[in-house]
Formats: sequence, structure tokens, C-alpha cells
Amino acid sequence: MKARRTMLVASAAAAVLFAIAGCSSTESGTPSGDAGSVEGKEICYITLANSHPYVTPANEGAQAAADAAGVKLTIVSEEFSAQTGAEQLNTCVSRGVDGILLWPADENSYLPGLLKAEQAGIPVVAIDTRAGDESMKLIQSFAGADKYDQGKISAQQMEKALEGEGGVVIIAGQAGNGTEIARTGGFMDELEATESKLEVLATVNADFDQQKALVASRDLLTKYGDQIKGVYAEDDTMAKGFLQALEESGLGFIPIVIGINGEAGAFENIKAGTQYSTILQPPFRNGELAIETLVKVMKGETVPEMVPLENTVVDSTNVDTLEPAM
Amino acid sequence: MTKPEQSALALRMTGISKSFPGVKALQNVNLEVREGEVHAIVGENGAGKSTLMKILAGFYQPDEGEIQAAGETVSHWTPREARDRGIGMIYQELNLVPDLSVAENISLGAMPRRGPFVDYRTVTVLAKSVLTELDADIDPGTRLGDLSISQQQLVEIAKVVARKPRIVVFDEPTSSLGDKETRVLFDVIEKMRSRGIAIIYISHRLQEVMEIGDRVTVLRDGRHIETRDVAGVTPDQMVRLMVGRDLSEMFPKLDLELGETVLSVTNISRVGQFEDVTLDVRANEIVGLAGLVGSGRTEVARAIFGLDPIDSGEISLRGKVVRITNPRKGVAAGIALVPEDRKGQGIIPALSVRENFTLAVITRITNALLIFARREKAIVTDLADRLKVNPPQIERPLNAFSGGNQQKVVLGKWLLSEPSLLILDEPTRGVDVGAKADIHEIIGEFAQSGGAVLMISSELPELLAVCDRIFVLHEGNLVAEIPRAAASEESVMRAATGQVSAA
Amino acid sequence: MTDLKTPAVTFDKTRTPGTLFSTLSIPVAIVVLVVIGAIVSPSFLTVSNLTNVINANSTVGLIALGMTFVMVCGGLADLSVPANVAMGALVTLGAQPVVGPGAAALLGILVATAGGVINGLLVGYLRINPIIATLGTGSVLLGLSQLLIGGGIVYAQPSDLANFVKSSILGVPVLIWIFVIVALILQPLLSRTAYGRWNLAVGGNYQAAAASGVPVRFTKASAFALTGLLSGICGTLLALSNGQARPIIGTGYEFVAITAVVIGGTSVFGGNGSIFRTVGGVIITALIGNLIILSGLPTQATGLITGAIVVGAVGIDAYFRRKAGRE
Amino acid sequence: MKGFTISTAASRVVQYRLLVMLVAVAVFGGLNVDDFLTINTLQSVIDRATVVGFLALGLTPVLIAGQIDLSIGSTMSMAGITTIFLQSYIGNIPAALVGLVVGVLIGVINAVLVVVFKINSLVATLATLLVFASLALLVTNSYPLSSSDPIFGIPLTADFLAIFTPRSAMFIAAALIMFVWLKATPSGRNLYAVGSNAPAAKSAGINANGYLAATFVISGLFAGAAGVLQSLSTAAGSPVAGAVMLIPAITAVVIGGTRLEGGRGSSLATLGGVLALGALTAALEYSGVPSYTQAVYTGLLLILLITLDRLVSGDGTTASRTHRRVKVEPTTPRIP
Repeated sequence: MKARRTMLVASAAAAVLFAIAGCSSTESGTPSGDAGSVEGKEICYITLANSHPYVTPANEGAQAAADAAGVKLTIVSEEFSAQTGAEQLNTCVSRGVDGILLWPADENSYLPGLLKAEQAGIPVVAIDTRAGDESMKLIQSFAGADKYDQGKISAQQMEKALEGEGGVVIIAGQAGNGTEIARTGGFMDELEATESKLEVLATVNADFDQQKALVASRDLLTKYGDQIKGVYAEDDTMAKGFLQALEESGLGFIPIVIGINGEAGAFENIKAGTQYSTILQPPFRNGELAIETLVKVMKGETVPEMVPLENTVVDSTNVDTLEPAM
Repeated sequence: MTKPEQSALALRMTGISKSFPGVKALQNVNLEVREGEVHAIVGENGAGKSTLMKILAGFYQPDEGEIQAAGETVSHWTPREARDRGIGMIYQELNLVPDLSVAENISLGAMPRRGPFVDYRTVTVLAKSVLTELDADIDPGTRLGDLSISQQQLVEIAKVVARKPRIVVFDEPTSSLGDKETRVLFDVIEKMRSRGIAIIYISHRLQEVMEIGDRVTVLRDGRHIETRDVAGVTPDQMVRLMVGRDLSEMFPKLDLELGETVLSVTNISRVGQFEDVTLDVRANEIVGLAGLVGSGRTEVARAIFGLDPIDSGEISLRGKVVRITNPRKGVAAGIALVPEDRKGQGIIPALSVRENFTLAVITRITNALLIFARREKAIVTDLADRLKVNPPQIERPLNAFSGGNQQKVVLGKWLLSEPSLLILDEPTRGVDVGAKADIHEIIGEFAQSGGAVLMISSELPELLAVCDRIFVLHEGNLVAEIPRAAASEESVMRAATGQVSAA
Repeated sequence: MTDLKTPAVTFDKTRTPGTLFSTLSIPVAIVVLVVIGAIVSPSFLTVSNLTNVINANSTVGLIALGMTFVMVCGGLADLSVPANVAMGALVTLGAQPVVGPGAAALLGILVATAGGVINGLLVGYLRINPIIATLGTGSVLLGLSQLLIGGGIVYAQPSDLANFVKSSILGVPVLIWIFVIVALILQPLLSRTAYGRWNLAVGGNYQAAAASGVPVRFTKASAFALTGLLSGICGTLLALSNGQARPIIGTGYEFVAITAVVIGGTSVFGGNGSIFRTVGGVIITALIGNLIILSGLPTQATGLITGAIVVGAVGIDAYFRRKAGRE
Repeated sequence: MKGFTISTAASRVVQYRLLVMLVAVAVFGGLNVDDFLTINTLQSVIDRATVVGFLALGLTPVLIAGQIDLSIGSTMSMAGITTIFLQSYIGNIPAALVGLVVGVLIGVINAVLVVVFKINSLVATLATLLVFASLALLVTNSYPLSSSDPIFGIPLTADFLAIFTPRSAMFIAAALIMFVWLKATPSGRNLYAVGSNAPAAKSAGINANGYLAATFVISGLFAGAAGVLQSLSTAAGSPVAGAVMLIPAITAVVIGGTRLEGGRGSSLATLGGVLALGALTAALEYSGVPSYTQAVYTGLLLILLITLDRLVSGDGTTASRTHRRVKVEPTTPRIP
């Protein structure tokens, strides 16, 4: 009992320690440098993840661009959780950094933090994924290959390859995940907008996981068989899972399989003719582009609302000329 | 001494019967307790004392019979009812919360409050006053789990005393108390009696019953035998009433030629438990280890088997010094221990009779990979037959059997391991009479076939009848070695209570 | 039941509703699900679909088999499974260029087993609560696996081993063969060996098992090591059959495995359990996933249905247990 | 009783673990990160601890009672979705209250499964974890809901009393209230009794089942509060908001010193655990340590603390009838 009480008192003392130290050192915080120079300024980069085939090279690109510009880059990872990211956004604002690069994990969760950043006069640039419309008003620029657009492009590809007819299955990512939402939404909206006659037979969530896609695809093939004219897999890993199931099934028909991400495996499948297309977006460049944009904003330069990263459609016509992203 | 006859009835239990599967625990038992009386209940283990008390506490519902407290008949007797009518129970098993303070334990279930909060001042004052009353030097703020067991026992008593009860049941309260603490307890009981509290006192220690009891009720095999004034009986008469037959009839004893020394223990000690214990057991011999609960007898047994390490001393088996640091080595060395705590350490309740039987020897009936299922079944079937396991269903989970049959299975488990030394810790506690005789027969056969037996029992008649020699422990020290010829209840008891110095 | 010479078979254990439930519930549940499947979809009762059902959980099923031992011996659950799966998969592919596919696979399995051994030491020998211990090791190992590969994907090199894993023997995929073989090894291990008996005894009453000379700490530790080993095999097989691996590869497998074991009727308190019943649980969870897609229900409903089945199965079991206890 | 040995040193470390951690974090952060030791950092650490803090607080009584609740993450998601969904229909405050009610209802379901149907809490709450995670995705069709009034929640994370934000002040207040409840009221003490020795508690007339049920309801309420606060302050109701929260919450409670075996623990210890973990995360994040390396550190810390705890406390000796120590107590003569 007694020991515990001492411990609590001591913990409180430690908290006071923070506070006192804080008072003495606040003066040193955030002197604003000369306009036009960003040397030594600090950027907080809220990235989607630390360990991910697309995100990791993007992080490396961001770091490289930051080093080149002479700014200090602190990378914090929200680990695919918008809630964690929203907290980190608040933290970055309260730390008074000079610029924030944000990788939105969903459309909606960042709005309050963005409002705070605006009040604090900290510019925010989004990378890779758009936030919702309300949020985008508070974001200076967006650098990336829009995932929503990738959904749209995939729908257009499907439309083209199937000549506007036939059954399609969607193998979606993790339910509720931002990428899943954007890629599904873009695809569906495009079908609707173009009044497409493509029929979506089923949508299954396979969590961006090859094994889960494999298992789900087997069941889809059992249920629909060659009714499946097209497959929209929200990343190449899951496309691979479908192709595996198709091969196992021995059904022998060749549907249009569309993936996203430009993985090495997808390149091979496109060369082999089993996959129709993928969308290549160079992650390293994405990171660079985003930091370059943010640096421009911090220097006071005007930047466009969107700095596009080319969504390159890779299919049999150009697969030999391109390098896979991962 | 007050004259109980003049005081009013505090409790009347009439015609109480209670059956459990396979056992008639109580049959038509009557009990009357007056205010200001210490009413002792004696009987052998399994006589029905604890069942009767559990009914009184409201944990069991009687199949038949009526309970009347302070003149009122209560139809549905629940734990809450029992408490509200001022019945306090002090069990052998501690019923305390280790993670709360002493004071909180004393007030548990009825904490005084001030507004929404615990009134800690009152809690502490209450605890202090009760502890002072009990002459117990315990800080009420201490975490209960940090106290020694005997201190905890005092807290247990304090908890009941604090409720200002009208009837208090003491169930073997002195089993873990030292002499001084026992004296203190008797003073407390004396004070309670003078305040008109009715006290039910259950003990195996007939001397204690003689000392503080006013009247005594004897139970045997679930029946009420007799209630008498203590002043009018001798311990011998009590024993006769409890046992109800000649001892020799109960425990047949074969005289056997003793063999070589199987176990020889020299000066073993374990800090805080026992000191410099030296004893030996020979083949064909049954050696008793007597002592009050808490005298260290169980601890000595555990140490020999390897459950607890010894700090110093030497153990040899058949002349060879062995170091047994865990039960596996104990088993390998040919030792078997039937533990006192059958439920906790003896049986695996969910497993079948077969699986329990072969647990200790399972590696001996396997080939490189698999258990010989047929051989296992044959062995087990044979053993179940020999030990008269009832019902004879070896695939039935053990928790579906009566205590006596469970004990037979534990015993059988160890017989299968073909030990040279069989240690038995309270082998017949909580076992009905029939099974008890079976168990004695099994032990006898084992000794006859050349085994050495070291047996612990709280029932002196049992030890006296079965054993060739009896070692007696008192507070962790070996105080006597008594050969069969010289052993009597009195001689053993005197040693166990520390009235003789080391032999 | 028993062939004792003494007659008086008064009480037949298979006749109480409780034992009846625990014996029949799984076959009945499987039959019910199959009937539903046959009604819902004409393609359900085809050889290829039924193969798919078994194949769907054949890799995660391996872990459920190991988890059965963990639960039987009273070790609650192993939450470090995803980390050990990831370790197995990443090492298997990552080491391929250096030591060749076969040795790399063994290395992967070995590393995962080492993870299991650490769990075993913490739980069995230091007697730390398994939930916390495996939560901690899981966090460390998964972090390490990500640290090792930085980010991204590890790709497999084409190898005979990978081709073999992906192939079929007698029309049955190799992965199913492996699951079946492992189950056929572990079933007698649990029910017919001294080691299996130890597990049941340790889970049934730790103290009594210790006092009977059962190597309690080893038994408990080895159950976790076994689960590590099987997680490693699972990771290795996934990596080889998928041709690539990422640290997220085993995400959620711990819950799938626990669910399958629990549906199979093994008590979380330990002391009973059977590999065959776990296999039943694995099949039931696979059937649920299969039926959801075949019937066109959203995949998100899986948790809802699985959770309901868990509550139903365990709740009824607990009810019968209490009833039996009251007798 | 003991001289100075490694075990006493270890027991000091265990006793003062939170202090040791906070000081270590302060030193580490101060050396590695510019402007780490500031009021701002303190404020944001406490603020960020709020959501996981509410979950951990709710879990504390459950663990004291010797049970576990795995469903808190799913409960949090459900409450958040409900709040955001209802905002435009019934207004902000009523919607938040309904969010709390959803949390309580899920707590009641857990309580019924555990207390009435006697399902082991690990299994029962695993099932409700699956069910409500699934339900959250189904009712939202996996899309996070947008708040109809995104401005409403912003003040929750504004400055408040120098080192707090309104929501973190709520969290601290909740921890203090729970502390008072657990330590100073009869029902709080009874809860410890139930977790420490249920038969003894029952024989003292305490309704053990009632207490068990209550802990699940409390845990549901707190998970609901976490969901409501999270959804309001992010102006979004995500069906997966709680999915990643369970493990940090359990870790924080355990680091604080509450045991899974029941009978011990305190909400202030949980508060300390949450803050220590939050401070550690902040320091590591600010110094650019990748998340997976953070996971390695957190995992090692957890194992280290629990191992020390185990080694120091031994086998948790409780009164066992079979293995009594014969200990002759020093008898102090009493002055009459």
C-alpha cells in the first residue's frame, strides 16, 4: 500500500519534471526562419505504415527529398489506422512543426486536426490518397496517384476489355480500410456514371492478402464459374490469388483480370497473358513529389491543388518498357 | 462455569438428514445448543460433522429436518439467513481475501460507510478493538496475504467475533495454532460464553473438548449417537462412542517379519517447517508419523518425495544416499506419495479412472511411441477389481466418484508404480467406513508383499492399530519414536502436544 | 463399455445429454451446414467445392491443431501466432537465395519454432500468464520480422519445392495432404501417448500432475513450442504456395485457430480436447466462409456468424456441464 | 527480512516501474528530440492517451475481478458509429448519450454470457469481439461515416488547464473517480474481494455474480465513452476504429501492474501505464523510430516487467490448507 502510494507521488513528480523542463525550454521553440529558406525547418510526415511494399519506398522518397531540401523530416506511422493518424496529426500541430505531410487512411477522420493546423498556420499536403472534400479544402495540395482515380481507371479498363458487357467480381481489400474504400468507390462510381452494362456479381473482402484472395476466389469460381468475365482485384497480390485459384480449378477460361500497384508478379502475369493490366505508380517518386510540393508551400510559393503522379496503366503493350514498382 | 440448563435454547436442529450420491451423510440428526454453552461435537472423519455445519451455515439444504434459531423456525435456510440470525462460522480452511487489508477482511461484506465511502476510521477502530480483544498483535493495515497462516487464523476468528454473533461454530480452530495462540483462543471462547453466546466446538483433540466443552455430542456414520455433559464422560468413553466398536476389529494387524531398511532419513531440515528430523522405515513395516496439523508432518513427507527441497540433511534409500529434488526423481527412486489434499494434488477430476490410474507409470506402458491401450486397459481393469472401485467403470471421469473411491484410485495409481516406499498422508480422511476398511487392507497387503509404508494420520486409533512404530513430530521437531508395544493414544498425544522432550 | 468381470453397468456415460451433445454436436453441425449449402447453391456439393472447403483452412488448420495442445494443457491461448507465421514465411523466402529453397524452408520453420520455445519458457518455466507472454513475444517477433525486411514483399524463387507444395496428389492438393497427415500424427499423440496424457493431466490439475511425477513445466512449454513449429510450417507453406510473403501474412490466424478449437469443444480451462474435434471445428469455420460467398452474403458477416456459433456451442456445453455438476 | 540482493533491487524496479519508465522516457526524449520536455509534449501525450486510456480504465475492474474483456475494441467502434450516425437526427449530445448506451448494452450482453450462461469470459468476449466487429462493418457497409457537425467535437482537443484538453481532463477525472470508487467505497473493496477469493467473498454475503456482471457493464460503458470521444474528436465514425485498440489497452493495464489473475490493480496504476506507454510512444515517434521497432521495444518491455513481477512475487502464495508453514511468530508482549 505504502510503496504504491510513494510510487504514485513519484510519478506525479515526473510529470512535474516534464512541465518544468517545458517552461525553461519553450523559448527555444520554432523561431521562424527567413521567408524563402526552409533550411533547418521541420516537417512532420504522417505515413500510412513503416513496413509496406508501396509505402516504404514512398517514405524513402520523402526522406531523400527532405534531405535534398535541408529540412528535418520526422516520420510517424499511423499503421493503417485513421484514428491513430488523427491523433498524430494533433500532436504534430501542437508540436508546432513547420509543415505536415499527411497520408490519409480514410476520408473523414482528419478534419478536426486539419482545422487546428490551419489555425496554427501550418501547411498540410496530402500524399497518395485524397481526404474527403471538406478536408481537402484545408489541405494545400495533394501529391499522388489518386486511389479513387485508380478505381475509375480500372473500371474504364474493364469496360474497354469486356466491351461493356459481362459479369465482374470485385476482390476488395480490408473492409473499412481507406485504400479499399477509394478503390471500390472509384470503380463503382465510374460504372454508375457511365451507365455501364457490366454486372457486379459479387464483392468479397480479401484484406489485400493473397491467401485470403485465393480462398475466396475458389468459392467465387465454384459459384459463378465462367460467368466471371472480369475480375477487379484491388491490388496485384489479390489478383495473383485469383489466378492461382483459376489455375487450380482447371476451368480453362480466361477472364479479364485487372490489378493495381504494378508489382513484379503482375508484370510477369501480364507478360504471360493471364493478367490484363495493372496500374503502376512509382512510390519513391510519390514521396519525393509530395515533399517537394510541401517545401514549395512552406517557401510561400503557390502550388496547384493537385500534383499528379502519373497513374500508368501497364498492359501487354507497354509491359516490356516499364519497371515494376515493387 | 455457568449453568447451561438455565439458559434459553439458541439453536435447535431436529431430524436433519442429507444424502449425497452414494453416501448418506446425515441421518436424522438432532442438535440443541443453549446460550452461553460450549457445545462440542466429536466424531471420526466422515461422521457428518462438517456436513451438519455446512447445513447450519446454509451452504447445503437438508433433505429433511428443521432448523430453529432463537425459537423461530426458519423454512428456507440460506447463507444470508444464517448470517442474519447471528451464526458465525470459523472453518479450518481460511476464508479470507489475501489482497485486502486485515481490517477490510474483518469488515468484509458489511463495511461501515460514511456517505458513499468506506468509513475507514470505523473499520480500523473495529478491527483494532476486536484484535485487542483476541490479544492478537496484528496491524489492521497489513495486507492479509502478508500474514502467517496462524495470524490469518486469528483474523478469521476476529472477522466472526466482529459481527457480534449469537452462535459461533469453531471447526478445528486450533489445528494450525501454537500453544500460546490456543490459550488465547480459549480465553476468547471463555469471554464469548460469559456473554451468552452459544458456541459449537468441533475438534479431534479430546483434551481440548474436556477442557472447554460444557456438553458434547457424538456423531458416528452420519447418526446422532449421544449428547452428554462433558463433566460426566472420560476421553476413553468418548472414543468408544465415536468408534462404536472394538478397535482391533476395525484395523486387523498382521505381524510380519521386518525386512531391510528401505528409507533412512538423517537430520533433514527445511527452514521454517521442520528441523533435524531423523527416521527410518523398513521393508514389511508400517511406520506412523504423528503430530498435530501444522507440526510439519506433511512437510516432511513432501520433502522425502521431492515436492519441496530440503535445506540440509540426508535421505537414503536401501542404503544409498539419494538426492530427490522433484517428484519425478521421487517416482524414479521408487517413492510414492498419496497426498493429504486429494482434490488439489491427488486426482485429475476430468480424466477417467483409467487415465488417473496410469498417470504415474504411463511411460512404462508405452513402446517408443504409443500407449499399449490393451495392456493399459487390462492393468486398470484388474486393479479396479482388486481395489473394489465402485461403480466399476474405468472410463467414467473421476469426479463422478465418491471420495473413498477417488482415494482408492489415487492409491492404485501409486501401487501401479511398484514403489519400495509408500508415503500416505491422511489416506482415509473424508472416506466412508467401507472404503476405509478397503484402504487399510490395501495398505496391509502392500506391506506384506515387502513394501515399506510411512503413514500420516490425525486419527490416532488408526495409527495405533496399523503401525509397527510411530514417530511423533511437534512444531517441526521429532520428539518421540514409540514402538507398537508402548504406543497408546496418551503416549502419542503427550508427545504431539510437546509434553515430552525428544526421545 | 467396460469389459469388467463385475457386472452392474449401472451408468452409461454416453447417455447423458451433455456427453451426447459433445459427441454429436460437431458431426451434426457439419451435416446441417452441408445441407444448407446444398440448398443454397447447386455447385456446393461438387468435389471441387468440397475440396476447396477443406483446402481453405488447411494451412491455418495446422495452427489450430497446435493450439489444441495449448488449450488442453491449460495454456489458454497463443497470441503470437501471426508473428511466428510471418517469421516462418519471411525467412523461408528471404533465405532462399543464400541457402537454397529446401534449407531455407527448414530454417523458416526452425525460427518460428524458436519463437514457440521462447513462449514455452515464459509460460511453462517462468509461469507467466500466457495471454501476456504471447502478446509480448508476438509484438517483438512481428516487429523484428518487419525490421528484417524493411518493408515490402519478399518474392520466392521458382523451385521444385514450391511446385510440389502447389501440386496435387491423387487429385487432392498437397496442402490438404499435409494437414491430414499432421492431424493423423497429432491425434494419437494427444490421445494415445504418454505425452498426450501429460497434456490432459496438466490441464486437468496442474498440482496433481506435478505430484504424480509428470514433467509439468516441460509439457506446458512444449505445447507452445509445438504451436510455434506448426505456425512456422503454416508460414512456410503459405510463402511457397503464394510465391511471396509479407509480414501481414498471418494476421488474424490466432483468432481463427482459437475459434476452430473452441468450436471443436475443447475447454479453455484445459483438461480435455481432441484433435479430431478440432479438425471438425476447422471444417465448420471453413464451411461458414464458403457458404457466405456461395450464398452471396457480404464477407463481413463472417464474424457475426462465427461468433454466434461459438456462443451457441460453448453456451450449450456449459449448460450441460452445470446440469451434470448439479446431479 | 532481506538484505540488499538482486531480488530486492528487482522488486524496487517493479514497484517503481512507472516512475522508472517515465524518467527514462524523459531522459531519452530530452536527449534525442528537440523541444521534447515541454508543456506541449505533456499535453499531447495525455491527450493522445485518452481513447486507449478509457478502454484501459474500463478493462481495469474486469481484470481485478479476474475476468477479461476482448470485445472493447468492437464496442468502441459500434459506439462511435452510432454517435456519428445519429448526430444529424437527434443532435450531438443525445447522439453521444446513445453511443454510451450502445456500449452499456454490449457490456450487458457480455455480462449475461459470462454470468448467466457461464461461458468463460475469454471465449464469450472473443465471440462478441467477432460479432460486433462484423456488425460494425455490415451496418456501415465498411465506409466510415462523416459527422454532420464536424465542428462540434473540435473543442474536445483544444487547450484546457495548461496540460489538458477537455477530453483528456475527462479521462483523468474518470481515472480519479474510479480510483476513489475502487479504494474508498464498500462496493469497490468488495470487487477486490471477489477477484481475490470469490468463495470467501460469497461467504461474506457478497453477490459475486453481480459484481462480475457489473464489471462487464462498466467496461462496455468505458469502451462506449472511448468510441464516442474518438468519433466526435475525429468527426468520423469508423467501423474499424477499435480494431487496433485492444492490444495497446491490455498492454497499458498490465504495465500499470494490474494482474490478469485478479484481485490486484488500480485505476491510477492503469493511468500511469497508459501515460508511460504514451510517453514512450511519443518519444520514439519523435525521434523517428519506425513503428515496428517500437513494437519490439513495447513487447520487450511487457515481457521484462511481467517476468520481473513474477520473479519478485514468487508463486503468489495464498492461504492453502495443505501447505501450511509452521512459523513461530515473534510474540511481542502486550502491555495490559
